[in-house]
Amino acid sequence: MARFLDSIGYNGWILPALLLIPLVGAVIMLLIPARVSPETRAVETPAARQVAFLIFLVEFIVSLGLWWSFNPADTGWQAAIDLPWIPTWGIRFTLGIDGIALMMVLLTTFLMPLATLGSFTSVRTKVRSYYALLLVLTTAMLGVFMARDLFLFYVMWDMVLIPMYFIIGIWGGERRIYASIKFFVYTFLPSLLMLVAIIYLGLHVRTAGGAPDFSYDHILAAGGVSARTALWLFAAFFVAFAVKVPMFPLHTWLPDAHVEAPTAGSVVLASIMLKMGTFGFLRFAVPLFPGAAMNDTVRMIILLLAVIGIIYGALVAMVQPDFKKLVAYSSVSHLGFVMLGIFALTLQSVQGALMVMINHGLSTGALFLLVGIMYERRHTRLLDAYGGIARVGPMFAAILTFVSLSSIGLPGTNGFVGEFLVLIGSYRTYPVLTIIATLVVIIAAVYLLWAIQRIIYNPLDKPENAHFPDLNRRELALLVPLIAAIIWLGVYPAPVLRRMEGSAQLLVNRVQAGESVAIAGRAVR
Amino acid sequence: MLLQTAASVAGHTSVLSGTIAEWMWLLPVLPLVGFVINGLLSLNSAHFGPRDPNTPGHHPHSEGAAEAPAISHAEEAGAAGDDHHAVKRHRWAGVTSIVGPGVLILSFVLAAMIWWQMVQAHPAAPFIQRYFSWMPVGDLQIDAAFQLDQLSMVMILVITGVGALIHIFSIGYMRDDPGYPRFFAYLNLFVFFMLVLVMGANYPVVFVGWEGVGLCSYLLIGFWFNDKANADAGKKAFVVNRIGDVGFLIAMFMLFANIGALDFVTVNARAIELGAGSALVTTICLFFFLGCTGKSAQIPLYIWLPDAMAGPTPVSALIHAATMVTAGVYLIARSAALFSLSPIASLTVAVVGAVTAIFAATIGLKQWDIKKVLAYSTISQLGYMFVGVGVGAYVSGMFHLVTHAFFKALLFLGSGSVIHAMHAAYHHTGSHEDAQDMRNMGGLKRYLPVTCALMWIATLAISGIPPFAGFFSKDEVLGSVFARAQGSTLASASWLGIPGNALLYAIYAIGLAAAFITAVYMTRMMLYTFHGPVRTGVEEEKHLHEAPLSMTGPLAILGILTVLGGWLNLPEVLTDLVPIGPSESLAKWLDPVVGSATRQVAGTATHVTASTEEMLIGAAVIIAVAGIVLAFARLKPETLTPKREAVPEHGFERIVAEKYYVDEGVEKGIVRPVYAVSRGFLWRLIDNGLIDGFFVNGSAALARGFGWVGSRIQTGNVGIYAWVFIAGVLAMLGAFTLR
Amino acid sequence: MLAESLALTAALFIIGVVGVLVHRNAIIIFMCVELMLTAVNLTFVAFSRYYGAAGQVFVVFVMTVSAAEAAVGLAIIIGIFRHRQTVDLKDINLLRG
Amino acid sequence: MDPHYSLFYVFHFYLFGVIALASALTFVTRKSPVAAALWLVNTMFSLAALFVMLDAQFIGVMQVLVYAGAIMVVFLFVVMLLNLGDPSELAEARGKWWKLAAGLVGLGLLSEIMVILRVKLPQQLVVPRGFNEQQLQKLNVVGTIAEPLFKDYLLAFELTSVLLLVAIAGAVVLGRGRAAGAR
Repeated sequence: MARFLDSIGYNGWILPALLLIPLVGAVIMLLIPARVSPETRAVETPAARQVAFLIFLVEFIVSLGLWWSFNPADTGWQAAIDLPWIPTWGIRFTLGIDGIALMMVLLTTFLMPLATLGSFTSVRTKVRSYYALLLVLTTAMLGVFMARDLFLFYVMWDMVLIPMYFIIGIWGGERRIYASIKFFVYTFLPSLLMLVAIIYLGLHVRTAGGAPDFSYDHILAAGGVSARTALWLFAAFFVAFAVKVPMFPLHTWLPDAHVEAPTAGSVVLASIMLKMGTFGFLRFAVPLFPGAAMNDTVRMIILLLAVIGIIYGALVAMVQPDFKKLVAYSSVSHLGFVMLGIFALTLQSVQGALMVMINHGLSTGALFLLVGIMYERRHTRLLDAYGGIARVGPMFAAILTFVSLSSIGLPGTNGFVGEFLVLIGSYRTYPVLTIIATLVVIIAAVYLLWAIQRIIYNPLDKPENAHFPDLNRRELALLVPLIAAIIWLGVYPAPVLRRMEGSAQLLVNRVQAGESVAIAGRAVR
Repeated sequence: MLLQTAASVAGHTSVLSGTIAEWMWLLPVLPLVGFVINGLLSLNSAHFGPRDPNTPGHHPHSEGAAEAPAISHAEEAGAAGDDHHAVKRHRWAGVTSIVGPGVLILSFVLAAMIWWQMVQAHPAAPFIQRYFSWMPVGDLQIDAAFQLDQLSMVMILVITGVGALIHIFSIGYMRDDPGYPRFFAYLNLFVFFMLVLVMGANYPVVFVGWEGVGLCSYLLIGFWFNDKANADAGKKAFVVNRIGDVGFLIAMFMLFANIGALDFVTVNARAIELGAGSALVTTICLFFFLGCTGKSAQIPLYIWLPDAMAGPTPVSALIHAATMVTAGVYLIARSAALFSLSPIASLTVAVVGAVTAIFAATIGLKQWDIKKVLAYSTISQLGYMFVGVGVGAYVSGMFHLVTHAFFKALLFLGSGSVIHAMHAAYHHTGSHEDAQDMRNMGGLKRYLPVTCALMWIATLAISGIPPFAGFFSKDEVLGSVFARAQGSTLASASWLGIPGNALLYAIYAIGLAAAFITAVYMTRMMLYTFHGPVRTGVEEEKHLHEAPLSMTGPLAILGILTVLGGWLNLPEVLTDLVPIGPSESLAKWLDPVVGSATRQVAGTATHVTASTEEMLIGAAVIIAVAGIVLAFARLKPETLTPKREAVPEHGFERIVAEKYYVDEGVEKGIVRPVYAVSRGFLWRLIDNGLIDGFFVNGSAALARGFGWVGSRIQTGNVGIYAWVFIAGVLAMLGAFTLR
Repeated sequence: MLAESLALTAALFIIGVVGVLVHRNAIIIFMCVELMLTAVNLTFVAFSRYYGAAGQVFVVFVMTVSAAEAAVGLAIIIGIFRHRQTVDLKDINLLRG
Repeated sequence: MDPHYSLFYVFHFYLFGVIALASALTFVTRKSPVAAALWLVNTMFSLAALFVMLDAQFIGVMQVLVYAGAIMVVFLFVVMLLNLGDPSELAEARGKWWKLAAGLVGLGLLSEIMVILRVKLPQQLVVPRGFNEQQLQKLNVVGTIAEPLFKDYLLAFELTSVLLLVAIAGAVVLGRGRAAGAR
């Protein structure tokens, strides 16, 4: 396989291709002819969704090659490209992936077709623009994971907001306007702070020609900002990423955005966009300012927030009457694990954090798809409106149960691997916090089991549930890949772990080294 | 790294390599295959129950509602969403009846063959097979590996053997249930996870099984989910188990942080590095024990087991009596190397076991639901096992585990056939009486002679009447407690300031007392169920009948095992008197695994002298007989009234009957407050009120205010704009000029 | 002649500005704008003597743009007049939010 | 800076400058659009003359054609079209104080710019050494502009043409007024 990929120079063109395909796809979407149906006067574009699905499928298949072409032994950038973009400001169009980005990219390309398939029947208006936006969104998210130039990263980072803003605002639920504006402002303001920090770094590190230099590697190599400045810059990055993660107490945009967004929107939001935040920490905030990030006070504060988020999210999720909101709050809890893993900074915890990122993408994505399926059938997300569904929809019940179990980290599913690694790694550096965080295992069981009990168990006492249709072929086709992935990552995660290990190890070493340097510097001053 | 070396050593030099033992992976895989097949069959909604939830509830009960716990709210169960008219065999029932039990029988046969191999080979080291690397992260190397040694072999035989019998029993018992394939799917899945649990070569793999069996118990307790109570019971079981699992997890974290490995070979080899009697090893052991209390229903986490009786009776027999609940005992025996290093932890285990034993026994005295009686007796017997492993007599604990698996499975299946009969009777007459309440039974021995006889055997066994299995194992446990009271590391240790030897004597006394109470309430159960007048009702009485062979067959086999189980580990003192068989065979068998740990704990505590031992045995027997006699003397089945006109107890009796109000306490003291705080404080106040209301929307309102002020300035008159514009230019140029 | 040209430019430009400020007649204001543009052209031309012909090129562009602007602007004025029967800026405050 | 200008040249330069200023002043002070337009044309003409004197003959021609010719004519057309020619029709211009303020602002701006011209310019404006003012004349008049226009600024040029096109279209659409609005 690898030989074949080399023969076609795969690594040379794959990343730009991945960014380009969706954009081209978006144009294609808009070119699809529409006809106004005589009776309903509604604009109909029958082929649109199939075309979109096809484009996403192509994207996925093309991206799949990365799995083999990626060389785990090489901790540097892979499939890298470097083109001038705005030379006078030293901004370059540089792409590249490491083990971490690889998994994020694959996760994205894997989930997008499913998200598309999931909104086949739920999205009926402005179909073409909907999928076009999804495609643009994909490009932006992939760009975030691939960017090696801070400015390019920033552009992609904010480019993500725009399509999502429209997706929530146009195809969302009742309070979509409120939710979309809240989402946009909430996440956009901090990213402006990040822009300031990025510009500072760019001007701080100049090219030979004296132009500012936004190249990640150069900035990383240069370092040399004073401890105080580093603290401020880190703060700027931190806020931007922490909102996206979202960390307690910056999480309140999430429930609204999730609940109002259409199914695909929620899936993308939870499965991929939240990871952009944690990815930002792994790629930028922590390695660029190890001194600041690992400063005992800062670190302790962040870890405390993470642990609070873990417990808090779970407890609040427990009392949600709305299933989608419940899942949203559970995301807060899960992402807390990621933050704990990143800042505990042992190889196991970081690897675990990465696994949790992937797992949360799969499990929560599947959960949101299931919520969407429920909503399409009954037009409510309130748990109390259901009950006894298992009797009429056994397949739905089985899959919902399975996905929930993976979400609460039952061993044998992917959820366990991530949480276990995070906790076992964090215990080495922060035993007490880890023990507290471990308690969420109980609460998670409470909230999800209680939820699924109210949905699929209990008496089938509501007439409207009696004719709850079981999953159809499309929905099965949509969920089975996710389930396969969940089992695979739960039983045999070794290949994934091996691909990420190099980068994780590099990160840990780099930060520990940088930290010691910073400390030494402090001592000197 | 360590694991691989250890594995290669143990694996390649093992006498078992190259033998049929290489096929041990097939043991769990067979049930897994069964699960997949039955699971797929069960995904056929046409046979999942009625599509119309408004089925009028006047149908007679199906199995489903009838076995709901606290059947007092039969009306709800009967009201809506109930499998009434769906009482028809599942389309694929035939296939399931073959696949479900078939895989179990196959893997039992395989297990037996492997066992025979081991008997021949006498492997000194565990036989480890690494299949693939599960979680390789830096110095954390966790492999998907199975380990086969004498300890796991015993468990495997019990699980597959008893499991196979119970599967066969279920064919008859669940025959008419619309969820037939689903039932067998869950059952097979359970056996799979249970085998993973006992075969895992490192703690994480064991944990997979550990939580897996919890999941299956959750699914099976909630098997008849139409009744909310059942679903609740399942959830309760899972959550309480999870509390224990937290302990298990933390213990693993500590082990890894301090030893750097989680596989048994390495841990056992390097446990000593933790320091004998050190606080660290004690903490680790206590966290492990927390896990055990959850899984094995010990104080304080026993509360889920009685509710778990909501599941079908075969489930209660297999999961909640024979196998899953004994996982805790297995784990401690497996971690003997650790526990033997910490007298304090060991004593804690013993104390908790003893207290649980007597506590549950007293509750058992006043229960009317036949399955609840058995549930509490299970908890109490598990207490005995923990006393055994707690005092470092790991063999005795395992021994009681095995015999208990026999007679308790027998008791449960027996009660199952009773309920089956009762139920069929009520079914015919369409009565809504409680088919599990002993006050509605009585005099059943006329109609269920076989069941009655077999259950009497089991009762004698559990009460500790020789020569039945229970007698030997229970006596072994108590004897070893007594023996450890002198010269063992435990005796010299002090537990919360109490000297160890005093504590051990106390535990022994408690054990005897519990044995007495056990004899009483078991006899009570038998009397009320099978003797005295029939309280079932005149009409129903006509329809009482003995269960079919598919159910009585397994009962009979279990009965034989119950009689002969004691031969597994005859005490020397007996074999010296009458040479009826090899002595201490189980002890010899398990010696490679737990021998060193046992000696480590026992220290200089030698086996008590023959005379003392005979005295102990005598005492135990007298106690048991006294209990039975007392029960016969005091309890008058004739005076009993059926449930409907029964008067509630009062005073202390009521407290006991209400299980000391523990559940209510937990509900009011923990569950409700947590919910209240989460909803009222965290969600409404902090999340919606403070963060969202004040900060987020507050800032938005602020911005809107400024915007309003600004909008007043915008007159829309271009002239004005021009002026402002020019003024700006003027100012800027001015600044530029003055610079 | 550079300094003189610049001075003249400044003067003309300021006159244009003052005109914009003083007048309310949209058309006259437009003319003022044209005046300002032309004044700037003078600067371009003056400089182009010292720095090459590029300046003159820009004059060409400025003219084009101003022509376009005049066309559109006047069209707008006509539109407004159609609606409001006036070109008095005082009465035209569509910009008001 | 430029010593060797003939008096003749300087005289005419100033002459046209003064004319431009004067007519510009009269232009702003007119109330009637027609009058204003005509005075503006006057200014344009004199500016054209200045262009020519500054060796930008082509621009001078353009100035006459485009501004004085085309644009101002369009203005007059509009004025006639809406027949706003009569000042009485239009509301009275701004009040006295208003004008005064405008004048002051104008003076302020002017003074500032002058200061800049006097003080800042000499320092910041570096005239290339040994620059020969006549070198522009070596090239032919049109070539001087054509060369950069169609070489360096080709794209910009094309874009302006597009811009013009759009402007025309826009003007037409807007000009068609209500008829267009209805559709």
